[in-house]
Amino acid sequence: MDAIYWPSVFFLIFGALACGFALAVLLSANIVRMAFYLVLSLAATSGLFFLAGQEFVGAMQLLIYVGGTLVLLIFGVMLTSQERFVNMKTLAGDWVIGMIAGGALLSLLTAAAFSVPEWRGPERAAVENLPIEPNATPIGMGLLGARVDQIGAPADERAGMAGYLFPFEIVSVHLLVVLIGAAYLARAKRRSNPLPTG
Amino acid sequence: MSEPTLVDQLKQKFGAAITGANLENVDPWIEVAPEAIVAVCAYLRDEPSLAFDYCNSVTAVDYLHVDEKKAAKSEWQPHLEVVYHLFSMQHKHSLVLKAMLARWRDDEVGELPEIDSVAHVWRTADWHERECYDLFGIHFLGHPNLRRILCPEDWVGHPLRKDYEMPLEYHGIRGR
Amino acid sequence: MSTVDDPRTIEFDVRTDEMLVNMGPQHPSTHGVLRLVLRTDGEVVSEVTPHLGYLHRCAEKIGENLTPRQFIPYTDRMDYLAGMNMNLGWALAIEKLMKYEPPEKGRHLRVIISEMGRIASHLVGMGAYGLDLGTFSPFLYAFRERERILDLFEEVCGARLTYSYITVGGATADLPPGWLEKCEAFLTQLEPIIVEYHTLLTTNSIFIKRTAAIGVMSAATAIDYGTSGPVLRGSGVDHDLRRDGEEIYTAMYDGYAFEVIVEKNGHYPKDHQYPAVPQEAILGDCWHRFYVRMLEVMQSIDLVRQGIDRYSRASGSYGEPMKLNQKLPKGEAYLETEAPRGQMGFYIVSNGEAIPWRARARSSSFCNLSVASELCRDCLIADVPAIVGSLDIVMGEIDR
Amino acid sequence: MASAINKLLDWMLSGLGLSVSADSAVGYIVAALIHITLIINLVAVGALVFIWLERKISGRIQDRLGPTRVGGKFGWLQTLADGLKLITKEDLMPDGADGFLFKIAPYVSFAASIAAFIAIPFAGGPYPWIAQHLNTGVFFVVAVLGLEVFGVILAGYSSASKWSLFGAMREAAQVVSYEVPLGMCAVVPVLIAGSMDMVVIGNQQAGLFTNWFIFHDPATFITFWVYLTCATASVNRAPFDLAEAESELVAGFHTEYSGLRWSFFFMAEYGSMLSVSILASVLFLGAWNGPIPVASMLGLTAANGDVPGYIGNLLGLLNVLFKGVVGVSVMIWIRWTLPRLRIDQVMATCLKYCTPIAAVMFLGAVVWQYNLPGRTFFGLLAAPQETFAVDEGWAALPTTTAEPAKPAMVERGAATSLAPRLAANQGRGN
Amino acid sequence: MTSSLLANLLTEPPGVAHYMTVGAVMFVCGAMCMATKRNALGVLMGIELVLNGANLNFIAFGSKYLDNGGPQLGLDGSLIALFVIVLAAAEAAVALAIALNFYNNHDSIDVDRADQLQG
Repeated sequence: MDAIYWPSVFFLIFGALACGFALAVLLSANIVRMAFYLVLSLAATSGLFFLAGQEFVGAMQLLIYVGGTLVLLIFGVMLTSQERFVNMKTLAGDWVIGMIAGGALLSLLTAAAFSVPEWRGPERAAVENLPIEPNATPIGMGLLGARVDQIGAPADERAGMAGYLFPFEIVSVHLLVVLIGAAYLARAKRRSNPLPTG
Repeated sequence: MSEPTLVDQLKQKFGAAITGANLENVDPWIEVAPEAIVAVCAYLRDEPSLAFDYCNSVTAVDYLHVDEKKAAKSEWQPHLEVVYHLFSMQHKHSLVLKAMLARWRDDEVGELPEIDSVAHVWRTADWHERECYDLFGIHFLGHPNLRRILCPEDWVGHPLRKDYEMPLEYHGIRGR
Repeated sequence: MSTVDDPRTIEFDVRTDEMLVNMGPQHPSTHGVLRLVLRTDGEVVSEVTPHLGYLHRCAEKIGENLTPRQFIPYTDRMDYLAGMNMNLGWALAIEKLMKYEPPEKGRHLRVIISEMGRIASHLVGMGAYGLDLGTFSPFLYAFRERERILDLFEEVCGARLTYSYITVGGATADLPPGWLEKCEAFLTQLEPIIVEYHTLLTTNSIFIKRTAAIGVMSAATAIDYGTSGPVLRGSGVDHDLRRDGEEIYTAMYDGYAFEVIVEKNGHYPKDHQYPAVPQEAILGDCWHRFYVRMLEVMQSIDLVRQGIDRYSRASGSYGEPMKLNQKLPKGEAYLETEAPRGQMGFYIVSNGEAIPWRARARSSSFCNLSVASELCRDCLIADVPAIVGSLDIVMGEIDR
Repeated sequence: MASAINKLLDWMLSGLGLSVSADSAVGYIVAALIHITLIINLVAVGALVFIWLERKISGRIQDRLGPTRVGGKFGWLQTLADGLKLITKEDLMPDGADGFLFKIAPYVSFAASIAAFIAIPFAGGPYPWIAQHLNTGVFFVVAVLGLEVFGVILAGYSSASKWSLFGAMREAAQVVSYEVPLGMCAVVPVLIAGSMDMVVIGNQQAGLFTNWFIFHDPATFITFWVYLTCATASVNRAPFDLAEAESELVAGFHTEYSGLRWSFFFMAEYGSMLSVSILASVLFLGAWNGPIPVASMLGLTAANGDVPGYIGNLLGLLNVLFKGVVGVSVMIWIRWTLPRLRIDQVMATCLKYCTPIAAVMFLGAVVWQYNLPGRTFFGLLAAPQETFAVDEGWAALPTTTAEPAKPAMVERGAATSLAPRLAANQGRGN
Repeated sequence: MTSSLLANLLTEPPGVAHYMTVGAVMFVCGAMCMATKRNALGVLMGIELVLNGANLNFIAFGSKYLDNGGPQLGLDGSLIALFVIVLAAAEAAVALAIALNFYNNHDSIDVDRADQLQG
């Protein structure tokens, strides 16, 4: 067995962390612990993004997803964490159904993943000496409409020189509208006498 | 404005309610019947020529000689006096009002004497009257929330009364 | 667009439930042992109820067992930051009862000492207020200056906090030789430092943001709640006992040129020399109360200077103290003096013996604090220390 | 760095007959370990020095001496004494507390503030002293700075006390909302340097201090001061330290902590203060280049040999650390002079002042850079060309509107209109 | 089969399949979390996990270090992942607003309480 291929060791570490904490989110009952495990799981996923060579997306995941969305989620947890909602046990029946469905889905997906021979992984020689060049700028230019990563590609293979300028604009306006709407929606309009909650 | 004219003005307005006055003292005072105290105070505050809008202090004095020898010689009967010190911001003159109360209501020991509260005439009287209630045991009728202000809530007795005995112990702390 | 047609729904931000929160008595920001119970709804304070009595020693009961001169040390411990002014108040009340007229030199000595006490007390008030708003350095600068005053007082009467120096009839001792020059030197070096305090706090934009238009008290409320001193003058009421007080107290100050520090139609006396009032500040807010105290320090410096040269020109005794067990005339007397925190009143009833029948102390901070619950309604939690700090209360005086 | 270590290991183990291949992974692991120990020491010793510095500076500001007797001349061992005290003090935990989260919160906060140092360069030039030469350096540091808020929230929630929850919520709201202007201000130097790589940004500020980005144009000058305000706020210092405002909430979220756990929060605070001020120096104040380029004048550049290059880098390191310490002492100085802001005023300054100003300055920098690409020092001097040429090698970007596979109407306009200007820019060396 | 899988994984570089398995595990955990949790915010966390599982696949297909001749997304993979992250933030904001509204009106965050539409 020749020398260990280190990047795959790191892949195992980050993968194990991501899956382990995802499972922990599933299994733990305390909502605050679930939130904390989710943070660790998404941070491990950002590590996987770095490993796959996407530095920009990894940093973006850390900044927006973990730093923004999950802080929002934790604020939601804090605002609604009355004593009776923190530890809510799920019924045993739901667990069994969930386990069966989940197991079936998981085995199906992994079987599919390993069915295609190309997906099993490149030869070590081909990958080992690939240069690690920065890819933040191609993403930036891609968002602005110039697909700089396809300059060398032959004419017919070039899938549309146009980048992602149009979707980029749509998403930014969409995000603005959604956030304003959510802020307005969150202004509670509480009935002076709450509905009979039984 | 000089005291005598003020006394006459009040007597002419309230008649019997003004029970007396002492003008020789360093601070001349006017005695008022306890029932009419609120009416007199409101009048004193609202009358433009008097305009006593500032109430310096509401306090009480306990007249009781504890040992019999002095009690025999004293020229006054045991009683409680509620003393109001008033001041006018516009005319810059001051006045002392007194109301005489029996030490205990219809002389049963333990029943607190009552007088109307002037807390709604001057807001500062609210706390002053609470202090009088706390230290002298005078019940102010109509007071927004009459409870002890300086002593602990569950303190027994009213310390500034002449016949007050320090409790033997309070929550395990030796008193005497 | 709240649902107007459906009145049953109440529109507000995030639903937070009421919380009873305790601030004090061991809270670092309240001055001494004051316990404030805040009913808060999220950040907004809906109601503040102060709880007093943690420092209650019932000094008034003790007053009924001691002769006037023996009671002097108890008056020191009421407003322990301005001991001299408390002694002066009690001494004057007894002298009013005895119709005693202190000699002219004693009068000037009392003006010098009481105004120096006012400077020391305002310095503490300014430093502690900076502490409430989160800045630590002004507190230490203020105490550095106060230390110099305490050294001067130590030379005069041997004590630094509980002086018992001014007593019935005059003072326990005359000013030591060379003291006036030291006092003059202290005043000259204090003036530029006060200008420095102005830049540090009064005109500091964050300080203005934290104090301007917060805890606004109208003149009517100020009078109705019986507030006095800088708190009253901060709301624009032109009332100072050193000018409008009783004859025996204003006699001390006659011949002294001074103006009452209060904002009349937008201007403070001689305010051209000091930083201007920022436009956010409304008359009667925390900023004005603080500004009045700072200007009063300058006023006191001027008064002490006048007192020094009148004292040096006056001749005769400094006022021998009254004999220890001198019989008090029958009758009663009530006198209020302008203490740094407000009008400190003493009411003495005597029936001819050496020991007074009743000795009542009317405390200024007691009435000033009663306004706190009115001012703190619907303010933010961070404003409560700012408002209570601006009232500059001392618990020793409130609880007596 | 890793290959050098492999050569070293190979030379050392050759005696024992073992050989280490040039690019074996052992070198990478050892290199990584060295980097991490250096960073942790930097933060730990930094915290040590800054606690002492804070006591001394606050002393000087308040007209007193600060520690003078502990351990020798200037009381410099004072922090060691504090550390020992904290270590020996008992680590209390309130009974209502959520044990696991309570224990882990300080370490989350400390890890976040250390992770920011991975992408920060301490010396530039061809062989930069940087733990992990990330292409998205600035972006990574800003992202990691945002993670510290988790430690605070967990500490506040798990201490089971009303006041610490207040403090934690306030601080979380403040740090999250100050991340927006902080990110915007950090983007302006990136825009001018043309790359997020902090080594490239640092190298572009070589030469006289006039090349520093703070003087690049009026927009960056104002952005620097907005950055400083937001950095002070996002690190919870000075006028913005609501969380541990003594006057209202006794000590904010770390009221219930004591002993070693409390010291971790303290070290995290000083660590992130240092990282924020070093980030400021790298982005605006010419990272490892002194006001006058002494290193290149003395020929201490990597061009002429390894040893001069090493000494040049050492000087660069001193520069960066000096600027970091200056940044931290400015924060300490501000803390001991200004009173504290209220929570709604802190939020107002963020949303009504910092963010709009940062956005306008960003626009100003874009317009300035577009019209005067190669200039520096408010456009008065020409920037040294060799530092500014960021060559991305797209000369071959198709300028003609060669028929792409299926051009939609809109995309064609966007693509073609941009391409010629890009090519033109390439010509002028921007 | 798994032991050989791990054995050659240590020496062979990870491929798209390995990323897909990690993505699948997160996806399944998320789906089950959405199914079983009674706390509305627990469901929200399940959604986040599902989105991250999908993101992993996009990145795996877009990365050239896992390319073994199979279908490749190239830059599109990471760009789509970016859009997913941004839109997940928007989605979380709206979901939280709804959850808060539900909490305020029904004074409970329990998902089983939301049975008004059952009629």
